[in-house]
Amino acid sequence: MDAFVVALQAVWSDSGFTAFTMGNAIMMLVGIILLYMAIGKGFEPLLLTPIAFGCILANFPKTGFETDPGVMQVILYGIHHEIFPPLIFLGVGAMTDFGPLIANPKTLLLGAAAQAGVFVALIGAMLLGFTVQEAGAIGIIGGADGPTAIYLAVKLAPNLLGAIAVAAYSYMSLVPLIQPPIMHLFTTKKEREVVMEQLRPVSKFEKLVFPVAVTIVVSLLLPPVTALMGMLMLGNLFRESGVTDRLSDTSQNALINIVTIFLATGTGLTMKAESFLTYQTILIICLGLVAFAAGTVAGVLFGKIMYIATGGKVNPLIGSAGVSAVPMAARVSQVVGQKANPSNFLLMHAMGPNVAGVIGTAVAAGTMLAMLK
Amino acid sequence: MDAFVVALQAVWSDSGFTAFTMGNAIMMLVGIILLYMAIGKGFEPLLLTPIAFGCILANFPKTGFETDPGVMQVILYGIHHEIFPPLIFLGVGAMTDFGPLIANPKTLLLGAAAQAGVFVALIGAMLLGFTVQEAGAIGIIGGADGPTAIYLAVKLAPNLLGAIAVAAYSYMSLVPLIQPPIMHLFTTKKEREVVMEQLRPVSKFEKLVFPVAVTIVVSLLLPPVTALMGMLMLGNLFRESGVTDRLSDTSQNALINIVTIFLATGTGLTMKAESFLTYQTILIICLGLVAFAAGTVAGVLFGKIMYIATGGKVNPLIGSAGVSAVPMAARVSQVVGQKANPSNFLLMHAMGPNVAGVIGTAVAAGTMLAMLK
Amino acid sequence: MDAFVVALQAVWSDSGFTAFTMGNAIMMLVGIILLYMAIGKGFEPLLLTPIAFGCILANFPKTGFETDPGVMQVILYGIHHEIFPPLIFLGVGAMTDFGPLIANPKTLLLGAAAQAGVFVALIGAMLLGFTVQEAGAIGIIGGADGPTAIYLAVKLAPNLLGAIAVAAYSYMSLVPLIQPPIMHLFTTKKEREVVMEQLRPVSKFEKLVFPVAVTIVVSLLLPPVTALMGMLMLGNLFRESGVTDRLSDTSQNALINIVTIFLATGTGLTMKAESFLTYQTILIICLGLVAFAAGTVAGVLFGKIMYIATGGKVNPLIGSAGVSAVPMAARVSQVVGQKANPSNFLLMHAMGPNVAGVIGTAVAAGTMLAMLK
Amino acid sequence: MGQPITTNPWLIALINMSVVFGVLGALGLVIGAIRMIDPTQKKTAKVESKVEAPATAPVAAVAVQSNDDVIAVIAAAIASYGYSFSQIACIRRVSGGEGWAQAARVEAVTVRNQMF
Amino acid sequence: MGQPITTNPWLIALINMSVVFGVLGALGLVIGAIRMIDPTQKKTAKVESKVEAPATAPVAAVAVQSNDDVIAVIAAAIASYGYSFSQIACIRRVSGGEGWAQAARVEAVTVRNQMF
Amino acid sequence: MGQPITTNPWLIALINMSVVFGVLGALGLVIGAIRMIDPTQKKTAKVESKVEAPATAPVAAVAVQSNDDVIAVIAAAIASYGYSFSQIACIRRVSGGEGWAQAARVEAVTVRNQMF
Ligand code: NA
Ligand code: NA
Ligand code: NA
Repeated sequence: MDAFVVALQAVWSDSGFTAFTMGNAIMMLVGIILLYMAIGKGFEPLLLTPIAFGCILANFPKTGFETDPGVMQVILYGIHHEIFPPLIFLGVGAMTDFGPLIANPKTLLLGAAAQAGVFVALIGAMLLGFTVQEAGAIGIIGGADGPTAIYLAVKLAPNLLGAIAVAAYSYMSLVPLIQPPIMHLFTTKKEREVVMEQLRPVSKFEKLVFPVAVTIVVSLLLPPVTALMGMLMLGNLFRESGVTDRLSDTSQNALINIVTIFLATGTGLTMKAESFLTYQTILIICLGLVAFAAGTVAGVLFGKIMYIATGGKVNPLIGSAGVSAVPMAARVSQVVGQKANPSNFLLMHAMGPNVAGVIGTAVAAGTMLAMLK
Repeated sequence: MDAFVVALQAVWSDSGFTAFTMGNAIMMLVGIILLYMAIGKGFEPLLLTPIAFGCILANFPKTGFETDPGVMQVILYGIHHEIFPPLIFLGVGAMTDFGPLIANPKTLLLGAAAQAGVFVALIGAMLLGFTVQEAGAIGIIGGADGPTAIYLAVKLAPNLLGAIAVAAYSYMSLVPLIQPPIMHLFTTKKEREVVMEQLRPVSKFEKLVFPVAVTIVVSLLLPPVTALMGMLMLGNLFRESGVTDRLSDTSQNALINIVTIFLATGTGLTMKAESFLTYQTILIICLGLVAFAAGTVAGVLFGKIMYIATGGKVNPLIGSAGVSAVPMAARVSQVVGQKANPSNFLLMHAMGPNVAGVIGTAVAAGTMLAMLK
Repeated sequence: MDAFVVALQAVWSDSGFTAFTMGNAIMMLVGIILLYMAIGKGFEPLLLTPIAFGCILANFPKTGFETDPGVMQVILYGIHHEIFPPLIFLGVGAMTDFGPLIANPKTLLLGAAAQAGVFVALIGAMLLGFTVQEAGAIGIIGGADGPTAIYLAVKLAPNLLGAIAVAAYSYMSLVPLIQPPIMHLFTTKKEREVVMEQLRPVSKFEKLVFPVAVTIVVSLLLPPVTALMGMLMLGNLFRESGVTDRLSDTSQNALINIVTIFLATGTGLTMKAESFLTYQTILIICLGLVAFAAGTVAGVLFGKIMYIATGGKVNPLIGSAGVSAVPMAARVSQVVGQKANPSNFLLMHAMGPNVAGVIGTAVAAGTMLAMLK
Repeated sequence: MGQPITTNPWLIALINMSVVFGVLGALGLVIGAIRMIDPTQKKTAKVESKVEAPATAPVAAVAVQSNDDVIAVIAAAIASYGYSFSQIACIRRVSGGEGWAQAARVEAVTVRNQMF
Repeated sequence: MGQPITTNPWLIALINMSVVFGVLGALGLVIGAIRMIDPTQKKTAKVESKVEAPATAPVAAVAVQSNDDVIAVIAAAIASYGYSFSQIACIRRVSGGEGWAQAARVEAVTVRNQMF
Repeated sequence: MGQPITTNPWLIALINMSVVFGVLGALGLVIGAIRMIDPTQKKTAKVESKVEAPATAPVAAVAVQSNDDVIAVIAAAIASYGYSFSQIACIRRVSGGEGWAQAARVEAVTVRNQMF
């Protein structure tokens, strides 16, 4: 009987309970709250569900995920070496129609303007005492592009990965709440009522040359984001070629789903209490909101400039779509525009700045990598 | 002409024929017999077909699978570092409905009781001279859960992996032959005729909280099985959330199929003549049968206890389903029950102990890892 | 303002423009031409599209694909360690019906005869100054089997991988242009008009034993191609077993598509200007054409021998299908045969030598590895 | 870790069975606790029992009189509802007034494919 | 690399915004250039405008009078054409003679799933 | 290994062709052996020739009189059997009494997709 008790005690002392900290408990609560947001509230559930579950898993003591070989170490390797974001972008490229952007290339400037949010957050972060690399990684939250944010965070500030990913995906799903008041504040009813001209049809030739040309221009100028832009545009080429449907289908289904499970679970695995439960995390959450708002403001204001410059042909509401968050931000433009004028259909026009914002954020990330790394 | 003969001889001497042993020949015969069982007899063909083919491949001399880089070395890496079983469990979780277990949590005890087979085999193995680690790995065959058996075998006794995997999957597919006589032996006709009450409906809330709660309880107590239980429950969360269908679909189709090919082929690759053709293998095959039978007996006997304790409301036949072997063991309960009483539908009631057995086996594996490693 | 200019110059000097060479520009043009061939002309688009895009990506300076960890390094690892070709063959095996070959095993000899192209190119390459290993890798282009060509090139002459892969896939898609004139030149109208006897039905037993038997014979004799032949035949077993449809489906869809993306993009990534823009590449392109033509000639001539030996029962046109290039070469036999005699249906008869050519090329590759490595 | 805590097989078995019963028993309590805190429980109990049964009914339980022709007709009708035949566990005669209750009991087992 | 070029946040922001506007502006010029060299442009402009509009029409634009019953009927009709409801952006009243033009404008957004 | 056995290209070619013919010839013998030991061969030969031909018949061989309308009707009929058009190799006139024989000969080639 003695032996039984001794052995049972040994099992207990090897259990996670003995090393469990209050921080672990809080992080599990964070994970459960994120699960509630993802499943109960529908906030980016495909990403936040595995992130939240990974966060819970990360906070069990003595699992050896980081030290022992195993599936979790393989996933963490993929996280720490930016293997997953380019593969996500392969699928995203296969899902993206750049037609509206090609039809109206001026909307590229709206996608550029909305990146201002990135740098407002960067400046704010440095003023709050973050290092320049950390500030760059935090700023990219304003780009509203999950894979790019994770890609940059891993390269510049891996210690902040969890907070940055959670902030980015949370605010991306909050776009329908964050943007409309800002859009109302900075536009007049007359501007919101503007009905835009129908987009011209885009030829298959243009859709085929576009991804190749963008890859060449961006990759030559900013080598650090070649993997990201290259995969995005390779996926788009699979989509548009018309002869590689097998590869396009797999890119936007089996492959992106598998990689999403690994990327998101792995991101959650980085959210250990000791690195996440800091004052910095709260600052990052706040700076992320600032970044989103500033990006929206900048997009709308640049939309107003285009409204004036074109003599009222451009509805400034499509500017807010420049923050990316594809396709939610474009839908917000559509909804706000239709509320002002029921016969107003901005969706396709807003898709232009929306996908331009993806490229813009990748360019911003590339520039920061060139300057800061 | 001389040069021709010399060169031809050189090709011959580099061929596998010169190093081919009687053991290799026997193992190929074993592989062919396993193929016949898998394809001709339908014994777990999804696993045994690639295991058998891997066994044949492993016994060609001079392939360099273990020493030269290549796809086989990648697969073997995944085997030797337990990368595949948790990914299999991700898909299994996405396929599993824990509803019947949640509706009738008492059946958890049946899933616990059936683990007795694990320890009967463990005791037997130690009496037969196996080390304590080997005995633990052999015992887990009685858990009737392939991925858990492979996970534990790799950690405790990698040299026995092939024999343990083959025994586990073979007996799992033999459940419809092994269990019915035992079930008849230990139950009376009156007990077998018991019609159980309809299960209560289970709310979505319960189905969502269950995987998270189980993960927390089991992982805190038994850190060594966190990867296994975590992935099982993450997959189940994908299934039940209602907002992550993409991830659930991929987990239970493309991902689990790819990983199954690698896991099973890789398991076969470990079945080299020198490690498989031993006296131990025969003992393991015998001990596996003992483990299955003992688990069934324990499950049925505990079912009888519940029959008595509930005043005849529980049909003891559902106890045998506690060995896992999802869903065959539950179907056996259904079939045997319906033979005794044609209006008896035990299937859903037997699913409770059946899925409980999966958790029970993982817990048993975790305890053994905590104690023996 | 000064600081601004200085920093901007720093960004510029870190860009790819400063290190961009004329060679890089030419290779991008090569990539664009390959894209045009793939998408505009439909030449093996599933392979040539990602190869071409990878070629473009490889020629951006300073991307660090080969030195920094990341997705491209993972892909290149898979290329340099022959991980992808066997997985492609797993899917190919699941897509291949060996029935026509089993029904008429004499066509195996046509699949053997067509390998003559491999050795004509090998001899030519050595006469032109290539090393014996390089000549072997170049010769295999004549095998008209992409994965085998890549497998052998990586093992014998990794520096020539890009040129060999491009030549192999280009000529494979040019088979309908290359073969018909040769087939007309070496056959009489009377021979082309031969209507062949209907193939006997093949039993499931034969289809199941065939892949196992071929694996054993080939792998024992030529251990270096066990990974390739084993995976091909494992995939075929998944297809024919009737009880592993899940694995067969995944092998020929999700898995092969994912691996194709990696294999082809990775092959393109090896096409850097410094290794591709050489006099050797031009020689390889020429030798590849010679190899294809010689293989076709040898196949047709051996067909004529069989025509004579069988007293006119074999149509020599099916001999050209022995070069592989499944199923294009078989279709060419069908089309040329039907032009000579509208009631002539050679397709199924030509599938025999066609799939035999796949095995023949793998055997040739294995022999070269045994002799040259 | 490294060293086994004990090598006595009987002790290992005893401790293990204790842990297994302990943990699975604890999970039983957890399930009870989940049910108690379930904010949706009240309405669920009523709504689901009304809604779910009819939902599964047309698939699982269809009144048949052991007549092959009738089964064929039903099969066609069910197929037109979008169910593949593999999803149908059985078609059987429904006696008396306990139709829905039995329907739920026979509920097609989609629980886990036959894989592991 | 290794060393940051500068750590002045204002300078970083300024340079970055310059680069972003510069690159995206350059891409705008590239798009214009692609259009100019497009050998298919002439015929495309005519053919597509005629062909594509009717193709999308039955999905996107159906005359409705703000009547739920009618919407249900239309939904069923559309479904029978093989379109899933998620592909339908909206069903709305079409006024006047500009039907096709508007139809193209509302074009169902299949652009990227709601994933990232 | 390490060292090439020979660097004489003619010798390499000769040995290789010998091995290729040798191995593929051996495989031919193996196929013959498989057929000889095939326990299912006897009945197969009879049953399959009766069963398989009709099975493929409705797809591959349908009597047509080079009439587009008739082809359309047939296409619809075939489609209703659940075959996609890509699975149909050809629709052609069947002359004389050798219908089934030819049907088997034209058998839709599902052999390997057009991938590698
Ligand atoms: Na953005
Ligand atoms: Na079990
Ligand atoms: Na070949």
